[in-house]
Amino acid sequence: MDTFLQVTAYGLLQGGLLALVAVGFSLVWGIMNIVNLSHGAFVILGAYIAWEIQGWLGLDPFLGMFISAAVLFCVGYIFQRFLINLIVNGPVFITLLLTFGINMILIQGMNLFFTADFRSIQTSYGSNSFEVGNIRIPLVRLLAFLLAIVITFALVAFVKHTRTGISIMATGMDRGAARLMGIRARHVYALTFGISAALAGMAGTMIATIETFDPSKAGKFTLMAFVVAVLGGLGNMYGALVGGLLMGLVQGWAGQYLSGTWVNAIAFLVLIIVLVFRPNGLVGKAFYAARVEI
Amino acid sequence: MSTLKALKSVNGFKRTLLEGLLVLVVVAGAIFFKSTLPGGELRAVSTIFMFIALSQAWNIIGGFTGYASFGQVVFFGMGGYFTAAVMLHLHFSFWLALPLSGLFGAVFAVIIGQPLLKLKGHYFAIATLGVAEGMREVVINLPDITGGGAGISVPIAGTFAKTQYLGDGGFYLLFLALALFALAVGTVVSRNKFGYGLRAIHQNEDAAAAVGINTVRSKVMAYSLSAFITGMVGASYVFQQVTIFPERLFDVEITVLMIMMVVIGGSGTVVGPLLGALGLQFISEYLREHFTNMHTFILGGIIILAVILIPQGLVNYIREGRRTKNYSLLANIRRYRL
Amino acid sequence: MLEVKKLSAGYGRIQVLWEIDLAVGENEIVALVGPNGSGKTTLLRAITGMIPVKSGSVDFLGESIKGQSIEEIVSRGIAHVPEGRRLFPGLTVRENLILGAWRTKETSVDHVVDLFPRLGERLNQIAGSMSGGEQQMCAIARGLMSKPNLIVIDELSLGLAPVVVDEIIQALPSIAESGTSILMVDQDVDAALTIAKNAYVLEAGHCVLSGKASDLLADPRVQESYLGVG
Amino acid sequence: MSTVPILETRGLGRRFGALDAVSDVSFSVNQGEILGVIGPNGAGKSTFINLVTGHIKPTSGQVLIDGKDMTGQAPWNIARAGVARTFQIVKPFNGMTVRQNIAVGIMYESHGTNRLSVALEQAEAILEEVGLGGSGDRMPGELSTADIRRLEFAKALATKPRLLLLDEVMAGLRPTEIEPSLELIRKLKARGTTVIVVEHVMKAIVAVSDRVLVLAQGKVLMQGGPREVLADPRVIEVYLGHRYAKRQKGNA
Repeated sequence: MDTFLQVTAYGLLQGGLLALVAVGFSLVWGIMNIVNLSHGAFVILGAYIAWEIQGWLGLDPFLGMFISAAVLFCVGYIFQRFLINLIVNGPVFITLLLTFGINMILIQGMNLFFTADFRSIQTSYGSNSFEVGNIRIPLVRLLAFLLAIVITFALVAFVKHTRTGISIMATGMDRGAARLMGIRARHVYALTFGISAALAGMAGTMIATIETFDPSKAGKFTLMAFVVAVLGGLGNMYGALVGGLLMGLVQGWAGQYLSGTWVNAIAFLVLIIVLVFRPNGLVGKAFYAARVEI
Repeated sequence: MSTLKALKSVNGFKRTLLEGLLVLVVVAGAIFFKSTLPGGELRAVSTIFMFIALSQAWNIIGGFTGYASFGQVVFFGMGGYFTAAVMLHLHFSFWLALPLSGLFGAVFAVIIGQPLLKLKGHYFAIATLGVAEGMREVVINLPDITGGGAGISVPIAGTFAKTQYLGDGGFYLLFLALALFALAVGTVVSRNKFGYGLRAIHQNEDAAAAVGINTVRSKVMAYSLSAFITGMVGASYVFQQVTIFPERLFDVEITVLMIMMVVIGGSGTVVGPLLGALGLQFISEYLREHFTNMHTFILGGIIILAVILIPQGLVNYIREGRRTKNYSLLANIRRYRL
Repeated sequence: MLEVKKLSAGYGRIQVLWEIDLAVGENEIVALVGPNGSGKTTLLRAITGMIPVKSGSVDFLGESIKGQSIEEIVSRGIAHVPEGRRLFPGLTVRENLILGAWRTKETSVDHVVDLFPRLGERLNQIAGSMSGGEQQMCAIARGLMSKPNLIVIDELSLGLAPVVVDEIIQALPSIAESGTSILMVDQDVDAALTIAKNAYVLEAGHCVLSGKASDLLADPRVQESYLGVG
Repeated sequence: MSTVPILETRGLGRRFGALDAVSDVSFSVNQGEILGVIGPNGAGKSTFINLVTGHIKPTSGQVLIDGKDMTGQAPWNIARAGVARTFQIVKPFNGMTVRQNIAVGIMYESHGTNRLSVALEQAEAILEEVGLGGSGDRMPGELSTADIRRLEFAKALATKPRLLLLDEVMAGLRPTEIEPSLELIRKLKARGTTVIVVEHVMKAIVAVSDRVLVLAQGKVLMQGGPREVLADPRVIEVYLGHRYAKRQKGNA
């Protein structure tokens, strides 16, 4: 029973991290109908920026995270405004190819700039943990988990209660109508992508404090974001959080009770089943189902 | 260009004859080059042939039918592992394993195609990608059959080897044959009833169904035909590489390369993917040689530029330009712009 | 206020409108009628920049707005209630209204609730869950939120019960008097021609009749263009 | 002439959420008849066609073709049973020439040729028939509104239908452009083809229909001969508004 609880706790904590990785990806997909294959590269880039900030300024990653997010916001905004906006109305494989091209440039760029060595962000409290009953909880993972929850709720609050947020939602639901209100769709799209990149940067910083990273891991995070976003469903603002926690639990349990890496195979099986039978995700109904684009 | 014009001016039988001659000349040239090229270059050209075949295969489902199969590499990987497994465990000859691998891929495509081809757009792309990633994990977790993550080796010499290793020259011819086969399939499809049905489905499934096209069956057939070719190419690649690993054989980048070649060359045409495969492989090799470090960086840049400037692909761009007498790139960018 | 001269437009290379002339003055209601496919919606779309204008001119408040983006045109004071209402279905009525005032940053919804009291009871309801008539009111109210100089309304009464149509139609004159001119397209020819000052009849992308609405109401050619009998 | 109607619907209905787009539509068409279907926007005309051709599955009722129950069949099976249709929002196969657009239908017709070259030759006659002769090499995107409607018509004819459903093929056309289409419908009738003409404008319908079915708010408002239907005040009311109808009555 203790093992089960321990595995469950670990799964949930890991799930928070997954949610953090996926939340921006899900936002971009939901609002703009763009599957951003460079999302994982943004995560890794965020990790590098936080790592550099710690190296130069000695700033704690939990503070460096915000600088990382700010930098990535600008990068994301520029990419969307000047590149992706040029093909948003194209067929699927055009948007996929473009974001894959961006992915290639980012990854190779990071390889050249930071080399392909493994890195991680060391902190004085990095290996701290505490116990609840018989369950051991690593501090950094808990912080990352809490951050994921805070960010999700902050994002929901932003989207629901600010003018800018509502304009993002509206553009996601009906771009043509939003433009008729005078909302500048190009700017809103760029803003959305910037936010997504910023969230990826925060996720990257968290990951850097927990595990090692290098540019080749980008693909893994993109895939994770996929699975989590689909599981949670694009229709729900809390989708990434729910999907992430679910995924974390499944990974935790399967990792404990199944041999080898069957857990990954199962994750993809679940992904396909959800796509075929519940294309709107496991939770909630479609929010952007009636998408109209002009 | 002048040959193209010549082809235009004659029709029907004469056109077929001219094309046949052109193919003969190219084949003769390719076989002639085989004896003059050094080993390294033979391998490089073999890779070009391989991608010609792969891009033609993707073009059937992605270009003609309009379904962005982002997990096409699954058929490459499964065909390859099928060949490796039957050659190693059952001592099949490669020549028997080759068509069977194609069939294996085709049957798998029929099975997954039934549910997946109901999905549209991104959902289909993501689901197929999920299948590819998932199958890689399955292969890793069946070490008794596939060797798992440690890889698997095909017997190429000794008593268990029914087929001796083909050598650089042999694989050159094998991939040439596959490329020609794929081009032939692509050409036939582009000109027959089935291919026109696929194009109609691409444009509008409701309208296609309204003229009597069984859209479900046509899509599944296109998918499995495309998988058949991809599976055979995967089988040949495995035999050429001898030892293979799941990461390489299910590498998403192989899918992306196929798509890039088709999209940049001109999807839905036969010449487009051919040009795309030739061009992109040449550029890629050139970059690898002269800008070793910057190779992927520059390639990424080329993809971005190509997708933004000529999203409809080179061949379609030229065709449209000839029709409308308008080659403006600016007008071209406007097409998908927000 | 709005002056359209010899406007031609269409989708891609397909031309739908041929040399349309149209004018809307201050505090005026102008109706645009004609059968399906005659180009009414296309004309409205061309005016607000949703589709490009091929030739001709579109002037608003004395300045040319031809070739400008939707956002620019809207910010000059034209509101467009599009075909099919196009509310933001997942947002509340209040959020929809506030977005209508994106340009002016107005957050008070009082002046439109006065016009459509029924909306006042439903401010916190999700727009997509309301009845068709309420949605149409919400769409018009959303257009009026920014107190535009001109509001163009497409298919005002499509799919609505006659009682609801009456309710909406009755609100229009007071809107026009308060300084927002109206250019409307409607199925209900009678209703449109009764409240409008001037009207234009489109047929196959050409303007076949125009003039005082009251004159057109009596003109048998209007009925003919719909029914084909005179 | 068989006594079994070529198409019959019994209590056909479709509900979208809380909305009854079409409800309880029962009628039949006999071989060689031309049936007009009219109604204002939103009356459910297009949904009705989609229900017959299998593009939308009905939530109630039956569709019988030649007396055989075809309810809920896939659209291609309906098409192979000899039913062709056009779409109100035209759906040309872009990326193919006009001639190739027609050839697709010819090849997929059950008794049609499987050879592209033959189909392309046969396409010419159909193009001539609808007035697109000489436009065979053009792309759909280059056609005028009128021509694109003709292409839609021709695509349906390519499948050699026994029953043809025309969904607003004359919308947006000028009177001079409508006349040839009417002529073609009469010609089809003479050949024994059954035609259901769905239109918003009645002008077209009156001239060709043997019988007219009026839909309003998803239900059958009335059916009868074209003159009879046009004179009915209920029809004028649903089209031009209740006040207009009242005034007409007052004037008369």
